[in-house]
Amino acid sequence: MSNNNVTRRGVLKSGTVAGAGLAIPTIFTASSVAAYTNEPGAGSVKFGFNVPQTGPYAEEGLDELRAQELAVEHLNGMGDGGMLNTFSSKVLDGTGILGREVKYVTGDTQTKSDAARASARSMIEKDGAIMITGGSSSGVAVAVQALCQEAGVIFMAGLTHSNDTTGKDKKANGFRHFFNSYMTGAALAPVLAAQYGTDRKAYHLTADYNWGYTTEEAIRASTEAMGWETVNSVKTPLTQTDFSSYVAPVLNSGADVLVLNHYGGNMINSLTSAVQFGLREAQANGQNFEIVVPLYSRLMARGAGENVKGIFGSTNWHWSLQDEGSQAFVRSFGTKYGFPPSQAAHTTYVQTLLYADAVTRAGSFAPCAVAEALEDYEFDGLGNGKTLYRGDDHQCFKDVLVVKGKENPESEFDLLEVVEVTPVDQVMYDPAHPQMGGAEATLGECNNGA
Amino acid sequence: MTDQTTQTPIAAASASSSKGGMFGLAAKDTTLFLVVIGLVIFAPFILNPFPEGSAMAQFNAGYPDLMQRFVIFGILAIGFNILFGLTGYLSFGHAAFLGVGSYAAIWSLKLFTLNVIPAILFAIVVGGFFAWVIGKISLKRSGIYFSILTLAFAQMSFAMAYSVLTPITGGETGLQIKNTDNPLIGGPTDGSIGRANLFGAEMGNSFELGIGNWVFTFNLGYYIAAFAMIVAFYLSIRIFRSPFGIMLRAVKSNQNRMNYTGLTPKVYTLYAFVISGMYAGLAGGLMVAMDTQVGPERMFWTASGEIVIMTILGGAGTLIGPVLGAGSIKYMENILSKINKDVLHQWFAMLPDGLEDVVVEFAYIFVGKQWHFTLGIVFMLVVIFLPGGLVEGAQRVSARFGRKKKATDTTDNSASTSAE
Amino acid sequence: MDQIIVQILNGLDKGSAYALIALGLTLIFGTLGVVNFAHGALFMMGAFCAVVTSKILSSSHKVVDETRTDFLGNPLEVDVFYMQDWFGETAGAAIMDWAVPLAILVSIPVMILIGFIMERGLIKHFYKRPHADQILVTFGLAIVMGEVIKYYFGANPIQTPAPEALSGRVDFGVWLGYGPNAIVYPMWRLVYFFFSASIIAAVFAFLQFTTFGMVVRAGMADRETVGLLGIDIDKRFTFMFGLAAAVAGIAGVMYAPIVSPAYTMGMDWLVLSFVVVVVGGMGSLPGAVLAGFVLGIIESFASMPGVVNLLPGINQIIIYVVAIAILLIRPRGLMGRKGVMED
Amino acid sequence: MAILSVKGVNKRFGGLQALGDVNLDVVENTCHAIIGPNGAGKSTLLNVLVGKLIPDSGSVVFDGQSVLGRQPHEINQMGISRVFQTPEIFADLTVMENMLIPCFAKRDGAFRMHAIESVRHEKDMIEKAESMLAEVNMLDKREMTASSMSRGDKRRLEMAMCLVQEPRLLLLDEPTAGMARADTENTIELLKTIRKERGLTMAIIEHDMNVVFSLADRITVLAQGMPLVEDTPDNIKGHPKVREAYLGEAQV
Repeated sequence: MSNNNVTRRGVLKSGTVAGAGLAIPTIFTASSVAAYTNEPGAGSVKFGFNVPQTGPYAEEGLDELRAQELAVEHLNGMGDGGMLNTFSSKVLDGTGILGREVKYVTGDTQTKSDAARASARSMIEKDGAIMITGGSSSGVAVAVQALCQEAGVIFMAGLTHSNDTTGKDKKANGFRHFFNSYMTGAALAPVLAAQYGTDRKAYHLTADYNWGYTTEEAIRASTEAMGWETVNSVKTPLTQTDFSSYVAPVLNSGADVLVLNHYGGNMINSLTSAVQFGLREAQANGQNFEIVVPLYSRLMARGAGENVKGIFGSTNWHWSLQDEGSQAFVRSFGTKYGFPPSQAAHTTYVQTLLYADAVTRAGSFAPCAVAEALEDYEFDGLGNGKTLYRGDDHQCFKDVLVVKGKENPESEFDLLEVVEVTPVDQVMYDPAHPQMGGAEATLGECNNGA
Repeated sequence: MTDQTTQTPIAAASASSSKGGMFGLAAKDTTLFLVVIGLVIFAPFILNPFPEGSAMAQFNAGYPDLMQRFVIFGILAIGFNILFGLTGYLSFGHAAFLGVGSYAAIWSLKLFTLNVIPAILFAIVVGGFFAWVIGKISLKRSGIYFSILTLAFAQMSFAMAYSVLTPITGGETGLQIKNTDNPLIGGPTDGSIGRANLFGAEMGNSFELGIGNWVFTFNLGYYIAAFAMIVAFYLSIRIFRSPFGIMLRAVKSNQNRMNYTGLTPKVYTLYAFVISGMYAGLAGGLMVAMDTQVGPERMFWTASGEIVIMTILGGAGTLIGPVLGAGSIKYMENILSKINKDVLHQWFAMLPDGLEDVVVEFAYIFVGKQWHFTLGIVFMLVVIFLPGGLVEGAQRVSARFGRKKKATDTTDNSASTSAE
Repeated sequence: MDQIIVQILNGLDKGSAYALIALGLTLIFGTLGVVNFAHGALFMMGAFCAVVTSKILSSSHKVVDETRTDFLGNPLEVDVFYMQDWFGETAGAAIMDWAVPLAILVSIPVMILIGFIMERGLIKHFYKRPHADQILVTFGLAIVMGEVIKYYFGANPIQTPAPEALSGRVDFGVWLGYGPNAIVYPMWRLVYFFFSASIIAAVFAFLQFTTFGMVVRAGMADRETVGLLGIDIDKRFTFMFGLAAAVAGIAGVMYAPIVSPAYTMGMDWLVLSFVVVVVGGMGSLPGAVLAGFVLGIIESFASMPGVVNLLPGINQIIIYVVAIAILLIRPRGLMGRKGVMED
Repeated sequence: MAILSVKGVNKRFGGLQALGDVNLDVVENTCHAIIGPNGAGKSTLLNVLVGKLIPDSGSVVFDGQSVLGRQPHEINQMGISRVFQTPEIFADLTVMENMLIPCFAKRDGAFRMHAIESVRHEKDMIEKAESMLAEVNMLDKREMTASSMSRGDKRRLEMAMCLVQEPRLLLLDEPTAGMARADTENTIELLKTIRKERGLTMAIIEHDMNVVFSLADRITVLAQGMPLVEDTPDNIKGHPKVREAYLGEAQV
């Protein structure tokens, strides 16, 4: 892979070639200038923000974009600095990164892996982006992560919850701050057992694709370890909107808990159906019937309105957290945009800062140097407490929030309340855990590209 | 490029052999073919008209990924046009063939060899076979009933690939080459991730030419795909001008007469269907060769709809129309969606502050997250004002500017009827 | 057995949504000969009529509550609803609660108007154009409509609940001789079914028993002949387009509490509604309705846990399997007429 | 010798007896006309001959082989061509292309994958098509789109398309229906000339008695699906049964 993806845009824009004179063609050869893909020039460095702007996850994507723009502002020393002030690492000082101004390009993933890769490739090939971040689904995350591995740039994943991203599909150039299905299961199960008892029979409705599978697997494993029994599990098509025929049989199935392994629109509609069929008020096996939504998204939960009240789930981050970092982020985001940020916004903001920090600490934009700086890096002050970027699988380990739909919301943003902060030790797992693809899955070698 | 007509006059038997043609094509087709070859070869220049770093550089499309997409979707649309443009059978499930071709190609790369040639050939065969099976059943019906049958098969393929067939298709996350893959012939031994190549030369290989502030990228993958498109385009011209092509147009025109002339319209249509399935398989194989990953949404009905729209937008039944349609849709998708507010502010920075904000707000309705809006409006405008698609637009423009030239040219060919 | 009854109810429910949309599509196709890819978008517009009505009814002004704070620590601004200002606490709340049924009244004129504008401004120029052109232009229109909705309402689904009084459940089982809680069915879904059934009946009655309807039916059978009789069929067809839009719109309003409206709805319904129409047979109104219910019920059965666990993935493809089977057995769908869109 | 022989053919549509025990022999190198009032079963009989309908009983033998159960295109390949009441041509194609299609069908059979050869190089076929066009006086219209021609021209084109296949039996379904007087005369002349030059066998359904009597060698009269009489034109002219059948029709 001697001369793969040779792209010299950064160099050009900084003006080194511009003076070479119009008439003389310059032919770049493989090893002439750069040591790695899209090595930035002296003046600026470009990030690629690749988020869904159309399709069902557009709102989350746009919220990610807001946070990313905010992060760029903070890195360049504008605004109030946000989490830079609370971040445990102090190498970022608001003068850009390694003296370069941070610029960015944006693209639309459409929540389709083809479109996401096309958009990412255009950022790498045309705009000279040094890093790609964002996204709101695991399919896209895995696809773009593989692309970045191949092209030799760093991928800082956005919202992706499937185990696969840092499990069986992990890559040396890819990093995930967001939590995953396994962590959700490990955090949620004890809370559920405490709330609902250990003698429970669960019925799973699972979105029929990879994320659904890993989430169901994780929740089943964790709840069954607590003594729950899984009476049935039914896969539902991603494109389903009316879940009545899936929800109707639940009440007479002998189950007393319904687990909705659904996200986004699926979650809104299945939850709505479940509530319409009276599951929330029903009794089964002499106990109150309960509904669980493993992965909550506050943005999406708004679409389910009243129906989320009292329903347990987990989330990566919530704006109501009282730690310094979260407060600082909510303050600067809220001041700029007028509403609190979502967990998707939070994770991309943090990822952008973490990348910038790693570059600064490494003293280089070279992907392998950055990766090394991120690996096994411990930090604090970014809203989730003490966090470890584990080197074995490039997954962040941090406390997990177990949340519940709020009974008496005070505003349209105030939908969830944090029930418990599950300590990180409880959600830790072995990198070769079977749910993570086992021992066979490896990161591979980091790739500097050119 | 104004001679995009399906009906070329057939020279009288007494006339001397076709004048001026090459490659076994008539003179006009030769011109068109040479123009297309020229455009394709020089695409890295043509698509990068703006200097790096200038405000307009946003509109440059001369980077490998998009150039590859232009020619690959061009192939797809050319193939679709052989079916739809000639026989009038509207397949609403063509993305399925693109998808199975892609899956076939990636499995070839994963299991057999990282060389793209077998992968592409395999994709063509699988695409063609899949088309044969679906065509055989769907062609029992015609008109919209045929369309819905093809749609149903494609949607089934999508749904299965997304869910129950996950072990074969990778489900939602699709398939990529992994470092654990161990192809029979010549995989990497150092545990790195294999890359698609052509006898060792990787698809990502490029060299760049800097002239002043311009940078032009010449990418190996693009030229391989471009070669495939030129061959595909050439074959489509030959098919259009062949007895078989006339038969396909006869299918569209009057199947009853065909039957009573001793011909089997269904068999002709099936062959057209399989050929266009092979074109789709080729496109799918090339997509994987250029960018080694497949996702099931490649087979979703919107992808099939996109193929239909590319063809109609460019001009169904014309030779070059589908390629133009494919290019313009992919251009909008990849260029418009990347224009964000920041970029707009840069463009309109020279305006006074208040005005700048107003202009940016207005312009932002059409780009960035709203690029679909522009797409919808363009569809409507084209179909309202240019019933023959973009080709008709090109013809009108050249008719306006080239009238003088035409006048001297009429003796040559009075029968060049407009494209349909 | 009780499960089968529930699934039949679910099927009727889904089926009535399919049938209503398919009916409108067939009306437009049958009378105007236009393939309207924007029909799903009209359905979506209807659903957003409910959203808008509910937004208007719950429009509010801010009152600062010094005792509480918002997420940034500033004093909380509490929404005070005009409806409650004007009509008092309870009456105001009741009006807001009944937003969806009230939205029907809003949607009828709005959707008829949208239908008129569409037909006069765009569709009428496409009567003589090939179906492919009609598909492209209406598809473009559907995208534009979706994007306009996305621009104003965002991409997320917006919850639009049914009135409190109608969001309870009916214990069906007791009536049928089962024990309590054996067959419990949401009340709004029953309302939806009976409402849809009466709309369908009303459309048929209208076509069957009014002079206007007779002319339209004659026009569906043979457009030119009716034109020769000196009847201004165009004006009637414009009205038919308005009617079809209104039917789609009402269906959308009533559906809003079942599936929260989102801008992607139009595209979600597009393919499915065409499958229903074609399975029913092009140009046949009874066929469209029949196919809607048949596919709805079969889909519900295929979604039962026993069936899904026995044949994994069957719920993903059942609609298409049934569509293929029906089209192969019956060349023109369930009740299609010969020669309609067969070439 | 009879090239086409129809024996005891019956066809019912529900309660309606469309054809009842029809017997018919078309002798080589003759023109056999089938006449009868509306609803007599003429078109049904023609559809049976070309394979569009399958009779309930009876046999249809063409040149020693049964045509029953064969597809229309197979029957055409056996040597039966059909001219329709309303011209069935390839309206979107040029006249020349319209002519080439039957030429290819004759040479290559029901299907051939000749996708790479250029039409321009099919000199033999072009020549054949041109000479046929010349025969029907349409050579000047060779590049016209068929749909833009007059109805008479379309009819001539269809006939040329059938004739260029050199059929052994040409079936004509009211070839002059809706034609102006002059066109009708031309058509009759054309058919006569072709018969003279090529020795063509024809079966013709026609309302216009003028056409029938100027072309036919034998006439079969159908009424209510039954063959009434079969005889030479001269004998048919004064036949009382025929009069009765036609007068009966006139009274309705």
